[in-house]
Amino acid sequence: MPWTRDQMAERAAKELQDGFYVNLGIGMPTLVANHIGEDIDVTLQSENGMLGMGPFPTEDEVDADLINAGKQTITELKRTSYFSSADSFGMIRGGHIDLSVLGAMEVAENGDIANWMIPGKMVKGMGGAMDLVAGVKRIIVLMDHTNKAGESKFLKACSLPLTGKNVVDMIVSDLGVFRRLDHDSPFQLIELAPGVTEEEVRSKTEAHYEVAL
Amino acid sequence: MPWTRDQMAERAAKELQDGFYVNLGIGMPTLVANHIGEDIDVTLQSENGMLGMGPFPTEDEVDADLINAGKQTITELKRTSYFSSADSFGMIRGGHIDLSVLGAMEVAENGDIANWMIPGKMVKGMGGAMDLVAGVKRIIVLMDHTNKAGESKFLKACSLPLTGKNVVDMIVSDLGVFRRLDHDSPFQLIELAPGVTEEEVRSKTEAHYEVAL
Amino acid sequence: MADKVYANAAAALEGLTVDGITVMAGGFGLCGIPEKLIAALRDSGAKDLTCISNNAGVDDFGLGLLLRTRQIKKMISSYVGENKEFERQYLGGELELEFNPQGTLAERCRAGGAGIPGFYTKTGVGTLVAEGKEHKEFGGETYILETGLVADVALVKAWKADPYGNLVYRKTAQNFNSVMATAGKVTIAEVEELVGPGELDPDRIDTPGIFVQRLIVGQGYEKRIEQRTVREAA
Amino acid sequence: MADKVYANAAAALEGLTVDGITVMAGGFGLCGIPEKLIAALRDSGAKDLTCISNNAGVDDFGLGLLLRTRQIKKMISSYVGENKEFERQYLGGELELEFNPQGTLAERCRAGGAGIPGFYTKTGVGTLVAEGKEHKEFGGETYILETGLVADVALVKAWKADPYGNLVYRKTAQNFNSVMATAGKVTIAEVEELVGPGELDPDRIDTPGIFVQRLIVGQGYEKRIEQRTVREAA
Repeated sequence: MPWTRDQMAERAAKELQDGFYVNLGIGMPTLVANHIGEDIDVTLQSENGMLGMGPFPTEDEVDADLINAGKQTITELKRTSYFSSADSFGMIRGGHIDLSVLGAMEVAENGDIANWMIPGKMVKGMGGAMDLVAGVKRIIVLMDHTNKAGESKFLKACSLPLTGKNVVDMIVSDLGVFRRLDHDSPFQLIELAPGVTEEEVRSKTEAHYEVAL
Repeated sequence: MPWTRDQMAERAAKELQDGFYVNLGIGMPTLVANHIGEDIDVTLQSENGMLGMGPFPTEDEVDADLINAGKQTITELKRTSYFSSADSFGMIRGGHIDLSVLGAMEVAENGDIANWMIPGKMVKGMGGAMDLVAGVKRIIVLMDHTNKAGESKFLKACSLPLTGKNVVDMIVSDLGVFRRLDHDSPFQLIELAPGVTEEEVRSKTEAHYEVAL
Repeated sequence: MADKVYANAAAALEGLTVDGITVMAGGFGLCGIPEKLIAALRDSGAKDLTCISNNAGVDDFGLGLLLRTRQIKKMISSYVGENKEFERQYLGGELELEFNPQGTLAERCRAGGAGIPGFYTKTGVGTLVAEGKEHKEFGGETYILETGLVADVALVKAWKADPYGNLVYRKTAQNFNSVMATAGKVTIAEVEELVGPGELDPDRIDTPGIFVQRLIVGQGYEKRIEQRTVREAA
Repeated sequence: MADKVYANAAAALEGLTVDGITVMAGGFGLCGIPEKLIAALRDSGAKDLTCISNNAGVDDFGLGLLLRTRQIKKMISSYVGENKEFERQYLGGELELEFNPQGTLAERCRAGGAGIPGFYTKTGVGTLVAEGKEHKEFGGETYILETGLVADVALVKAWKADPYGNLVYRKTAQNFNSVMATAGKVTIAEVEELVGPGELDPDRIDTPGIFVQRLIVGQGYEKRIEQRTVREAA
């Protein structure tokens, strides 16, 4: 049975290590925060200018001056610091963030990612996504394996305008996990969701990948 | 009689206007601070990271963490803010400082200035001088008209390595004041120290200048 | 000292609201937006504005107010998702739009304020954003050239100010405000509280007064929340 | 969390003091220099160092200590006037020296830390500093290309830290420290006081903990003053 969204987030959370600074994208990636192991200490960055993001506030704690990059109300922690947007993206662009988990519309076998626009549809903008994929040390994509039409989202080449070129290090889909060792290597299928077969993955994947289960 | 150093500083101080943000160079330019009119409000910047520089401290107030760009102990004011060297030079390079008063070894009739190195002698470095002459809106040079050998320091062309090209707006020497309207215009002699004649200035000046007394 | 404190937002904008100017407006979403100054800019009637702002407000708040009245000719933003009127004007060809990656937008403002006319970044290499831009290699990697931005008027929102124009921001309401404050030919700040001289800790000032030419104290801040997300109290 | 607090300067440098590395050291003159870490670097015996620091200390304090022991191969600085041993080694051809305008040096460190490999500046155009550098026009003015700087190890001095590595500086002792903290592959901070979690105001942190890998509390700060200039008490 394919992983649920929550299980996908749980699987991605296993990539977090003690002491990591992590940026979680808007949408499904925010679920990763619920699965951070209790034995490790991770600091979440929010690109609107905060390091050390806490949980959602209680009704009493809501503060309009304290939101995350998804514009959700949040809270601070004892470790929190605030800074400008320029300093925040200096942190991101300068390679100081260890890991980012992002959603995607398409990922290509060469590590390209598309997650910001569909030609012909209203484009909302890339926000901080291009900065994150260019600057963060390791990029994990969390996405459904196929789109609503059942077509593979892990492709030979992206058809949509790119967010970044050769930047993805790992894909966690509802069917399994692909990883590559570096940006010159091919992706390897390293894990399957329970009950999902290698054949099922192959039939639903356009991209070339190696198998290393 | 030529102006004393203090009188030169007093003359330069007349160029300060109410509300100005001003950076005073090390050495003679620091004397300008003693002559700021009581009717105007001027804020002094120190390029090591301070806006709103106060007077020297009393013995009791000396604080090793509070120095100016000349490494002298100073004090803060009610308006003071501190910031990093990068932010300080962002302020300077970005054209936010209204006026800087600097010393010079040579100034040329095209506005070039040399004040940081003499080939063959030990070079201490340019410090912030190149940034100031490039970034500050208006540059006033405070210097003796001639060097110890009696040779003009206001020249047709600088012989020493430059600090900046076409950057000087005004020269206050012990003999008088030269000004130019913009960086495409020639310098004009606009003022003489008391008892100094136009002929004396001409005999001691290599640079071409216009007279507009 | 020339008094920086103005009576209200309209007074602070006086003489500046010329058609066709470029305006920076701080804020992220609706957090830390200069809401009083934006409303006064709307009331000024200035049109054909180029607005540099990370977002475009919502239909009835923030820069959305200026969209409704068709005062904006062009937006430079990173994300504009929350605004139906924006969508309508853009799809109808009535509004120009230049998307910048958020970090590139922030850095362009910082560069403009710091006298840096251009800088290289990895962000956007290989994407639409890189088209037409100079590419250059550093250490075997490819980067693109981005340019500094300045504005005729920068509108920022801070928490507190002193009469010298020193500003401090609160939590994530800082965002683009401190960066844009450096990049306005004229920068106008609106604040929630004006404190006396010497009441701000000089080591904690986010925007030194040199960057702020005009200042108002806003009354009755709305501070709208876009995504009120809460958890149960324990 | 991996504990960032080390017992002393020698322990904090362990494993990093390899010959030939590039070291940034904060401070302006002798103000805000990482005096304990510099002394420990001297004691480590690491040699052929490239040191990026605005100044070079004095003969018996600051980076002067490393000059005396000939551990420095090259300095990148803006002003080195206060050091006889420096002068002797430089004139004798024993020491390489690269002068950067002070603002360019600060911006190069900031750029290195922020992932900007190059930027354009007016500073130095038409001078020796511009020789061999790419020139480019923006808006009819000429600028030169300067590159970002990173260091293998950045040594900084702050006033207070918390266990997360968040740092605050005091007055003009901030200077290059906060900039260089962002540009070290490993950044080590020495502080006068370590406070508990949550004791620093999150709105007043100069260096967020992400930039600081190791941390020590220094004892008995000398804080030497170069130009003690006083006025008579009124």
